[in-house]
Amino acid sequence: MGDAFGMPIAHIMAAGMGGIRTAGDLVAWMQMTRRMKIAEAKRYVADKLGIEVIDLINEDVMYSLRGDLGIGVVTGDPGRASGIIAKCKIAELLEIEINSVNYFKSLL
Amino acid sequence: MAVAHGIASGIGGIRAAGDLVARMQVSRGMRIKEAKEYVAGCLRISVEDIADPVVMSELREDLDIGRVNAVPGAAKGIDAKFRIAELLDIKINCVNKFRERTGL
Amino acid sequence: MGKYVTRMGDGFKVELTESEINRDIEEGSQEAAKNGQIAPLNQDESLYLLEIFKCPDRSVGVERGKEVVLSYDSGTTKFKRVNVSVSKIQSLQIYERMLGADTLELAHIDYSFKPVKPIVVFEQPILEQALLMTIPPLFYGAMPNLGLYSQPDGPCPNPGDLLPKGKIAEARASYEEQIEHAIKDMVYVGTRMYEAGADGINFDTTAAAGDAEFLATLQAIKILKTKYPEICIQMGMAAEFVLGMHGELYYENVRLAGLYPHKQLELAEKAGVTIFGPTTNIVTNRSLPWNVARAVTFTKACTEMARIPVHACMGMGVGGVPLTLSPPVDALSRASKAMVEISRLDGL
Amino acid sequence: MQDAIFTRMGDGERISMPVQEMKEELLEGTQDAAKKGRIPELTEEDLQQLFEILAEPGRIVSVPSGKEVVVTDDGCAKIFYSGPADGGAALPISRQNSVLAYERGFAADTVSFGHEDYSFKPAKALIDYEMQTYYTTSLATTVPCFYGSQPNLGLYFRPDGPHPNPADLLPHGRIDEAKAAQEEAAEQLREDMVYVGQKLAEVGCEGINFDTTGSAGDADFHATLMAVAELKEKVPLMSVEVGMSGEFVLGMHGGITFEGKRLAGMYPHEQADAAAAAGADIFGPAVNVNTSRSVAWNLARAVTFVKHVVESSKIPVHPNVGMGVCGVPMCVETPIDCVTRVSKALVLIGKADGL
Repeated sequence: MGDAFGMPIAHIMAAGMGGIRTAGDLVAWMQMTRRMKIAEAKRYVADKLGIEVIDLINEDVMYSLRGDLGIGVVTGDPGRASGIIAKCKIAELLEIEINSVNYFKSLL
Repeated sequence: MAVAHGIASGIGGIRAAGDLVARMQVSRGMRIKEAKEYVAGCLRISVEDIADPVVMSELREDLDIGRVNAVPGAAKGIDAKFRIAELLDIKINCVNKFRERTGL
Repeated sequence: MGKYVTRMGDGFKVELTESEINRDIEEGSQEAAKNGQIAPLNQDESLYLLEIFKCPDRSVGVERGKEVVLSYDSGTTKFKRVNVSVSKIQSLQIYERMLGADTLELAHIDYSFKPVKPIVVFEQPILEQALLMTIPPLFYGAMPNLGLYSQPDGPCPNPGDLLPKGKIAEARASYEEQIEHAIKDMVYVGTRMYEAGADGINFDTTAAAGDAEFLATLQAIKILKTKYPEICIQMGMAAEFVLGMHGELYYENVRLAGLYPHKQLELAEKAGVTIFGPTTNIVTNRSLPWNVARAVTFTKACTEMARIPVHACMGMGVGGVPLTLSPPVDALSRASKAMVEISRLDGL
Repeated sequence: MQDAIFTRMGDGERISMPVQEMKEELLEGTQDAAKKGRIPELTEEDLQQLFEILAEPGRIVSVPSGKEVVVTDDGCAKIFYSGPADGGAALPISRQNSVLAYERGFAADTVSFGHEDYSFKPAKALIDYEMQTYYTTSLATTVPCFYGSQPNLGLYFRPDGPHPNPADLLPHGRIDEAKAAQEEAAEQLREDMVYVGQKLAEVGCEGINFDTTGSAGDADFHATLMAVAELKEKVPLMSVEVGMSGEFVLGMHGGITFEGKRLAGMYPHEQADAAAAAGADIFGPAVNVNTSRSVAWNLARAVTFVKHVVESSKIPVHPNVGMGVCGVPMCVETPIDCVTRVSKALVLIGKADGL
């Protein structure tokens, strides 16, 4: 709890990975689905992406990579995947099961 | 539900004078006939024109008491209610609160 | 003999002859007159109702000049329920600017005073901002919903468990305790929202849990009205008949159990209600002519004696509107027209 | 080096503290945590690093590149549309709009939302609406989307709920009745949490966050652990985060155990073991803030607890860093100088896996 500027923005600026600007969501998926601790999760994601760990938070690398892989970018780019479509691809890329993806597929 | 009732028997809110008639029920507990007559009197129109969007649209524009279309520069919220309170000679709770807070 | 398409109380289509419609109108009106000890519809009124049901048009409307003020129960939650991703303020603006609403109502998705209490601090700034950008009168609405005060949801023993065991005294004691809790919550929420600038408070679906809930609501209204003489109070009822779940509760020396709409109205006026909303329930296995005639008869008894505006409750399953999630426009617009013109409503 | 450092008290008040005094505060803070939790104090290097973080002259500080962690939240949607009690800005936008703004405007690693009253009991009454909202929101989000809620055992006691209130019974010495009331209430709470969790999992819920767990003591914590275990068995694909309400589990009941261990009196590292044993995927320790002590004292204390829990925990640890916990001052508009220092210290010294 706390106001937006003073709490989440401050934490994100100080220590956050940057979500879909970079690879924060991908590392989060590994913590959530495989209970990986931070170093292991970062290594796993970097390997899957074929990049160095330091580039996980590198906008320069991640923006184009995310665009190429179709796993969602932070800007509203026309024609690029976002939402559940991006998550379908993330599940495949990271070889994990995402509950919402499974549910969505079951409805098709 | 809301649309069907609105079409079947509603006055039409700020498209016409529905909100003004409602104000008289809300603030003075007037029955419908009395409320319409009161509003018509204040607006200097006939009771029949209360639900006429053509008449009321022009009148609302002239009085600047809010219209359904978002005309730039025209009253849209609390400013419309300030004028409505004056026009109908009633007290509107949020208008009074606004006055208190701004010291107007 | 030609047949006319109408519907049953559950919304399904049915074809009736003119004499069948007439018979149903007569029976529906008589049923209300007998139960409520009020006057049935006169011949002209019955004939007018017949004409409404004979009209071949899909949708009907009141005569020009007879339009009334519309108020809405649970206003903002209607958008949430259908999963339209707009905020409460946005939905109020849609009501105002796209649906031609005469009044507006802000509400919490869990539409009862008890769950509003802990989040009232979140509702106040929304109301304050909504008031800055809307024009029609803005209510804050919730249901008294006494059921939330009994176990397993609330603190008091559940009369539904006690009564079948013959524990009448315990059940009554529980109701009396629930009344105290409910009054406290209604006055608290009403106070906070009026202080935030609301034009009025709508007590919707009042007496759903019977006479104890009716008493709690009347007392809460009295307190609010004494505190704020200019506050507008709307009270919509849950049913045409106050269930005597307690049985021995009185307000102003009038026994609450068994009261019909015109008698409910008298007590509402005494408590300080500004706008009263009578309710007539739908009987799903009877036709709409029967149901509408019945609703109009009850409501007319109210409007004839009312000193305050009467806004009949005309949502799903009440006031002649079929009990179905998507009320057909043909049925709803006929109920609307009949109730406004024959019952001489001030609003709905 | 400067003689005095601008910092704050635990209530947010801005103060200037001499260097030596700050060092003493840091030492006292870690000693307090070590003594209470029976855990190691911070090392001299840790204390020096913590001092340097606090002494940095910039208004905000941050971790070096490569050391970033995953940031989870406790109902991010509310900071947009809700009121001041949740730090909300009362923006006229919906929950879904808020979540998307958080994902794309704030570049968050995960998002979450919950019921307006952010507890399982009121959420249960509206479960269809919550399911529907969750489903449509999860279609639009790319980052993991949590549904957050507090166990909030307090809602099950009179006058809000059906069970006798232990706070009324205990002062009268009615210990057994107070215990029985808590056991019954916890059982009802567990049922509600499992019900809500299962229903959300049915529409593909990616993660559920049990936030502010243990706020009503050991019975609250126990109900949560039991619910987590049941949910993990029934819907294993739904990730579970357990965030605590305090550094110490209050023994309101006193006799409740989980897997043979008494819950009352557990400190973060023991709470994390219990949460992991129940099946939680992420654990969120909370260390309370003492408003009459400095941020230095509070942060040293928080880092001490967090460092130890991270070392011993088998699952990722995301310390709770909201208002009034883990060194963040107890005030609605949390000062960013402190918040960013808390972030940096918990990640660099505490070695947190996320926040």
